[in-house]
Amino acid sequence: KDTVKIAYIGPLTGGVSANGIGGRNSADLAVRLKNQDPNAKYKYELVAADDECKPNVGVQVATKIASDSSIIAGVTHYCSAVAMSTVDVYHKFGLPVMVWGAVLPEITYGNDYKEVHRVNGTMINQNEVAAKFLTGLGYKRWVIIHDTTDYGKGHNKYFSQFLTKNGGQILGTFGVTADQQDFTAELTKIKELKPEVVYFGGLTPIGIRIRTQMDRLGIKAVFEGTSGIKSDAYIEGLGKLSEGSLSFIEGAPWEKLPGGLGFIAKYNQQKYPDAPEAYGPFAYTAANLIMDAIEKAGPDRKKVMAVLNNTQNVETIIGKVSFDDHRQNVVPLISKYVAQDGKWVVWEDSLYAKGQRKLGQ
Amino acid sequence: MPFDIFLQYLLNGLMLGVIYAIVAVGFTLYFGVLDVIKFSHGDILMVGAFAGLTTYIGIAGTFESPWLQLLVLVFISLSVAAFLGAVIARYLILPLQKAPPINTLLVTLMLGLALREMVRLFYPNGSNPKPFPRLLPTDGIALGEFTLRSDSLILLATGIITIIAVQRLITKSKIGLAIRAVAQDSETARIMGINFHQIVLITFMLGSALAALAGLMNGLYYNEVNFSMGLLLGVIGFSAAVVGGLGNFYGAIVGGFLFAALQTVGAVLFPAIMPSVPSAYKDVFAFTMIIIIMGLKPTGLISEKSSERV
Amino acid sequence: MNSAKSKILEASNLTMRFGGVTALDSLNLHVNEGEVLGLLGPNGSGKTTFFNVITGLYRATAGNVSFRGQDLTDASAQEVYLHAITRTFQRSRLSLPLTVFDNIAIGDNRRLNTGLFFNLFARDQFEKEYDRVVEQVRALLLTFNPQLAAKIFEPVASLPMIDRRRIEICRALISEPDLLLLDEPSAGMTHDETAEVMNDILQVRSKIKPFTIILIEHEMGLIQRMTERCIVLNYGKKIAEGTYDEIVSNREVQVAYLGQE
Amino acid sequence: MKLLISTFIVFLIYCILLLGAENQVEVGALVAVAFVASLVGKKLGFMDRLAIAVSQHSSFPAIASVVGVLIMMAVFHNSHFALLMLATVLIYAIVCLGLNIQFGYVGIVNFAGAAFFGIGSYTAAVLATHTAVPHLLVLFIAATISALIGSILIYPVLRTRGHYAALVTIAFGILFRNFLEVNDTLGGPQGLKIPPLTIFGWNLSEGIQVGGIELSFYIPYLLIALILLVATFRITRNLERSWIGLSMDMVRTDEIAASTFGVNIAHWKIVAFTLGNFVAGLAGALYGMMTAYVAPNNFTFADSLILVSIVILGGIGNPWGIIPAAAIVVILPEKLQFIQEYRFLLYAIVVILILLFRPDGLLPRRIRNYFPGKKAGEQE
Amino acid sequence: MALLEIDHINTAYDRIDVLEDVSIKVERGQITCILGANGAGKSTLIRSILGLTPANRGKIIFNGADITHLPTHRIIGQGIACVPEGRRVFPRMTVDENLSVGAYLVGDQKVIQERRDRVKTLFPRLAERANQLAGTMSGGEQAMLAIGRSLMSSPELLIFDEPSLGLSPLFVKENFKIIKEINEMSTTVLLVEQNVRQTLAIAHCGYVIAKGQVVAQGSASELAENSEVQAAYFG
Ligand SMILES: Nc1ncnc2c1ncn2[C@@H]1O[C@H](COP(=O)(O)OP(=O)(O)OP(=O)(O)O)[C@@H](O)[C@H]1O
Ligand SMILES: Nc1ncnc2c1ncn2[C@@H]1O[C@H](COP(=O)(O)OP(=O)(O)OP(=O)(O)O)[C@@H](O)[C@H]1O
Ligand SMILES: CC(C)C[C@H](N)C(=O)O
Ligand SMILES: [Mg+2]
Ligand SMILES: [Mg+2]
Repeated sequence: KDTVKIAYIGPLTGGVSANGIGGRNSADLAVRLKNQDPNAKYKYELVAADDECKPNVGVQVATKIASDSSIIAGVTHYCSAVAMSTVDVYHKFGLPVMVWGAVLPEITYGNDYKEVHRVNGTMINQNEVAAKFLTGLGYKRWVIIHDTTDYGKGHNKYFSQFLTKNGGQILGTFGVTADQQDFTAELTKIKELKPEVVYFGGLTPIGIRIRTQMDRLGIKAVFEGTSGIKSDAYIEGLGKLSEGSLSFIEGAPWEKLPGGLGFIAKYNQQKYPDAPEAYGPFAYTAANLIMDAIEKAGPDRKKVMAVLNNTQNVETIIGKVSFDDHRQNVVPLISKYVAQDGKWVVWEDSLYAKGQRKLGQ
Repeated sequence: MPFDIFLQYLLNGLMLGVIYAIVAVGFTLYFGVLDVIKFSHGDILMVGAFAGLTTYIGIAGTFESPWLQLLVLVFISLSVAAFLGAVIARYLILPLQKAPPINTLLVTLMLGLALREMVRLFYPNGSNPKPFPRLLPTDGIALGEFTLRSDSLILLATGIITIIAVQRLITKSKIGLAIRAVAQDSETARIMGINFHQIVLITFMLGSALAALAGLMNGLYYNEVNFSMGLLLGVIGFSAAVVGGLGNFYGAIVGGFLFAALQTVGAVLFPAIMPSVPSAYKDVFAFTMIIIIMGLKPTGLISEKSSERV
Repeated sequence: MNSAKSKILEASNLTMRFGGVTALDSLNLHVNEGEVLGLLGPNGSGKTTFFNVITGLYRATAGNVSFRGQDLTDASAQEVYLHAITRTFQRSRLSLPLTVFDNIAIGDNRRLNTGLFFNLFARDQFEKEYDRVVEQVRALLLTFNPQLAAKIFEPVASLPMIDRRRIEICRALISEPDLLLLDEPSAGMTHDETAEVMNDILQVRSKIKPFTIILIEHEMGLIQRMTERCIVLNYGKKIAEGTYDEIVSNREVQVAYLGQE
Repeated sequence: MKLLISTFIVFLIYCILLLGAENQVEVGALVAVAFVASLVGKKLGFMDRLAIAVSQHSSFPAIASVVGVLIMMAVFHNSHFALLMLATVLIYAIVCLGLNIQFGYVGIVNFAGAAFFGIGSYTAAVLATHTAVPHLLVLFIAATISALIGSILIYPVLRTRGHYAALVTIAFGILFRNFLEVNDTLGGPQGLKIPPLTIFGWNLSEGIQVGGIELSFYIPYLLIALILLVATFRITRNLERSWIGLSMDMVRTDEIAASTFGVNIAHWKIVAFTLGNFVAGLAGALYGMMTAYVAPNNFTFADSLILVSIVILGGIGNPWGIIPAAAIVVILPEKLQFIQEYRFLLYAIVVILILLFRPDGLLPRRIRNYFPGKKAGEQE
Repeated sequence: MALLEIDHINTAYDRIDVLEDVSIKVERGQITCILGANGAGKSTLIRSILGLTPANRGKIIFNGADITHLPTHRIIGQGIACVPEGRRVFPRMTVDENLSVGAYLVGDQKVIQERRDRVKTLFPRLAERANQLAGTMSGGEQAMLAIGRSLMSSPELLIFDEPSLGLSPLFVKENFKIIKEINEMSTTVLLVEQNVRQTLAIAHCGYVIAKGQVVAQGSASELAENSEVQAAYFG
């Protein structure tokens, strides 16, 4: 068999490296499984690189990967700013890539590059559901905390839009930095505002801090997070306090799909020291889509790109994947999760949905 | 602003301030001996916190009383940090003694990076935040919107007592005298019979233990620790030490509380006064104020007494 | 010597306080054009402080200083230098990593062209000026110590104390000052060495112009030989003034300074 | 001279191998070779001999470096990544030459280097996107803006010293990045795209064909970086070897003695600070255009520290030290990509080891020699 | 046996030899002086004794023990104190604190207080300025402080490197008187001075160093007559 190289790029060092390493392991898992498949035409090799979640480093490694003609395609980027900075590079070099974690809409919609695909949904989809869902449950008064990265700011923007549309009221908006430790000043102000729901647009680390400090100050509001906190680390980091936190993520709930359960079983089999984290399944899916395309079209960037462009209704562990005219996966479904008894549980199956427990207690 | 809310802000500010101040005291200590910014201070703090956490996991179930657990945890964490401090002094600081002092900055910077990366990579699941045990009693009183829990009080008292103790140690004790002598003129200090190497080692052990204590306090207060917690705390601690006035422990306290106040004001009051400015500008506000203060008081709030003459 | 004795420097009611310490206490004194004035006094009587106030390093708490009729009370150190007043320091203040040449050349700062264009781009012209300064420094060093002249491009750090003092004096002389302030130039030197250095200074003085000197010294032999007039300070006040013979026979000076009962 | 040329050739081959090295074995072997070679070289007194040879042919290193870069450019004419790295090294070297004026000469440690670099990039982004200003001019406007914004800090920087001054620049560095992130007019956290450099209507980001050979679009950037580096290097060198350098050294080593001899402390601090920021902005603008993207995350406090590290690692005050130091700091982490998440750990350890072996930096500053080559003749 | 015996030592800074084959004996209970022109190597000799710039050949014996390669603080611990060249007071400490550092190796607080009082009677200016930062003192005041500081430990051997530098005539006299008194209270003194006349007046014996070598030695009166000394100091 010929060896074909595909690339993985994500943050392997720095503050969000847990996600990057989880994604890397997931993509690696896909490659290993493919290499065990006797029917596969090629032997695959994953070239992993670290973008540090920094745009300039991203451009550097993207150039390195894209200018290496032995690499056929890439599973790229968790951080939106990095993805934004590298799409031009991929376009210039004609390297087909599939974004596996960055959620900013502009990555796919801001250009018309045939090279750039995305398996995960954008923050638009997520927030539409998030806003409708809780206003539907009868909540009225919100406070928004978001981190000032593109992720948090984007979430704030879309959530605010959808929330006002759905009749929710925003009492206050607080931007916090991603490395902030202390939120008591903001939270005291929030306590004074007496919201019913605290919406948090940001990632696990500060999500944990904010939730803990809410408790310290005795704030008893519903904690509504985004995809950024849907991680085991969130539950582990909070213990009992995680109970009743909400999170939303694009795609079908892979825990409930047969492929998803298989994924996690095989992941555990490989004994990776770190968890796949929330976006691991997307990286896994992206790697598989790419390898399938190579199987179909051969190791040729242009041909692989053409196959990827036309991906429609492909069954994956995150549900059906179909790309629209901007090669953005049209995510049919947003999954809602609630933390219950130390686990993320799909809302519909939870005691909360059944009315046996109440949020924000 | 309602009084209860105001009290809450005050308490928040005090807690934050005392943690900053302890970090700042560590910097003050190092400025003394090395005359250089020790950029790994924050990371030692983090290592101290993780050492405490590990100890807790290790002794889980061995002791009934949380107080006893706490004692063991503090003891081990401080010892680990002190040992680490001694190793750093011996193998990184003393060998560079003859090089320009700023080179120590680079070494400690790299050391901090290495420590951070080691925890991230080798501590089990180290890149994610860890819950820190609640070992202090959490009962408290509520006064309207104001909640005062006893753990806050204990931490506040510990912090202030520690700072005063260090201050006394440095200004009143023999060892403190030796530390200052080494700082000002290491050669002459030796001529006075002071064991230079030993003093550098002791200073580093003391400073590192202090960092570990700050790390533990941080963990006990926020009930969460993570591998990058030292980064920002380090920068803020440094800022507090400098803005307060170097070489002065009261300066560290003043700087610590000032910084906490700036952040609180920046996050809440400032946007309230100027509604067009969102709270996200708080750091911009705090650091702008720092620059302005430095312009007005170039040697810190509690000015260093000038000993320079011609 | 000019017997009309026009005053070159005048201090009136000069006061300098540091917290509780009054280092200069309503001091009135003047210096005549072209003379060598000895400034004496017990340790801590304010001699160095007087230099520091004149040269703009300290701002006087009260009183005035005028130089050739111009008010220098609030002048910055840089302005004072531009009035052609230079000095040496009681504790040597040389930049140790820099060469002998560098340390002396900066003394002629007033005449060096520090324009950006000249220095960065007009290297030919710069080289000409550089050659001139090297010659000047070398000539000066040759007067003081020919061996030192050979070390002109060596860093000062490796030189013994006495050479460092010489360099400091050269730095103060190279700009051909009108008023030279010497703060204990003999400290740490043997009699011979002191005599030699003083002779060298006088030699330079005779070569360029009869500039005025204020000399702070505890070495009475030197005072006797060098000065035409002396002023004695104690606790920041003038306690005596006159020729060497006059002040050594002053009772107050004997008790407070010379230690003769 | 023979010694020099052979050293140059060996070194050049080493650089080419290192830049081209892909896998762990190659990189590991090359790093090990460098370590062993430097140890053996020290033992055999090779460095001393080299130093003597260099002092006899003082213009050799400069010419050799330029020729070396050109040769590497030719070797890697169509491998984009190697050229990108090479150009990055040169650009970092330019910024650090600027910081060196501030830090090495007048003694202001600028912990906001990345901020001024960033101001250059952002200015380039705004001007190149929204105006028709010719791009070469954009570089200089960006540099000027960087210097102008720096002048906000002049008052506190002049009043403070040592750690107090360090705090001023640290605060500015952090503030700058935070401001970019929360303020949406400049793209907020996502940053901005920068159009590629266009000179006389020629878009530099399009590949070039010369005589049928495909050349990387990074070559023009590399050439511009090289020209700017040579220019800044010359200027820094002339600056150091002039009355200005002397005045600045006096300001750094003894402000009191300096002011007593008429040195205008404030003036030289302002000149150095402004010049340094100008250079940083210039490099930032070029870097921005080359990578075509700016975002706040490129200009964190950590990045400023990296810049300061280069100056220290090279040997404070010596412009020659900056070039190898920039190469190490830029290329080493990149070449360590194969160890993925472990690369920063290893990088930190390597830098610590270098400092333990060379406590004064790679090439410590030597005493000033206004006209090298001339001294020997004059002295005797 | 002599209290301090320096036995054929060589000392160098960065490979440049400064002392060559120097041998000196300091007899118990005496004042031994070292004379020599500038840059002769007197301070270097002291640095070698104190272990600051250790000798690279030869031996230094104090009280019968070889101290050549001991670290400085251990050497001091054997009972040596020193007024270093250039005074070297701790600039950001007060006068009182400087005195305390001088008594670093003394345990008893009462003894420290007694000695502090004695120093302050010897130098009233130090009493006046007990809380002034040493760095802001005048040159002569710092000299007084450095001398006072060295008296705080009660050493067997006191080494002075040009202690009267910068002192007014009154205090120069005072200073020599103090040295003599200290010596009479059974402290051995090694004195480096430029003030030859007064030095020879109180010293028992001495050495003359020139270019890093001992060129003459003898009792004080012999030295006063010696041609080397005449040449070096009296022209
Ligand atoms: N910056 C300062 N802060 C506090 N006191 C000071 C300062 N500068 C000088 N003094 C005090 O002012 C007095 C005069 O000092 P000055 O240096 O002028 O003395 P001096 O006459 O030069 O003495 P010496 O002969 O010992 O050098 C001294 O008592 C000194 O302690
Ligand atoms: N740190 C050093 N590095 C290099 N050479 C030095 C150093 N210190 C002193 N020297 C040289 O050693 C020689 C002896 O110096 P030393 O200070 O011992 O002389 P000294 O007799 O004490 O003179 P002085 O009367 O000036 O105090 C001098 O030539 C001096 O230049
Ligand atoms: C905030 C980021 C680090 C990650 C996030 N997935 C994004 O899209 O940008
Ligand atoms: Mg004086
Ligand atoms: Mg000496």
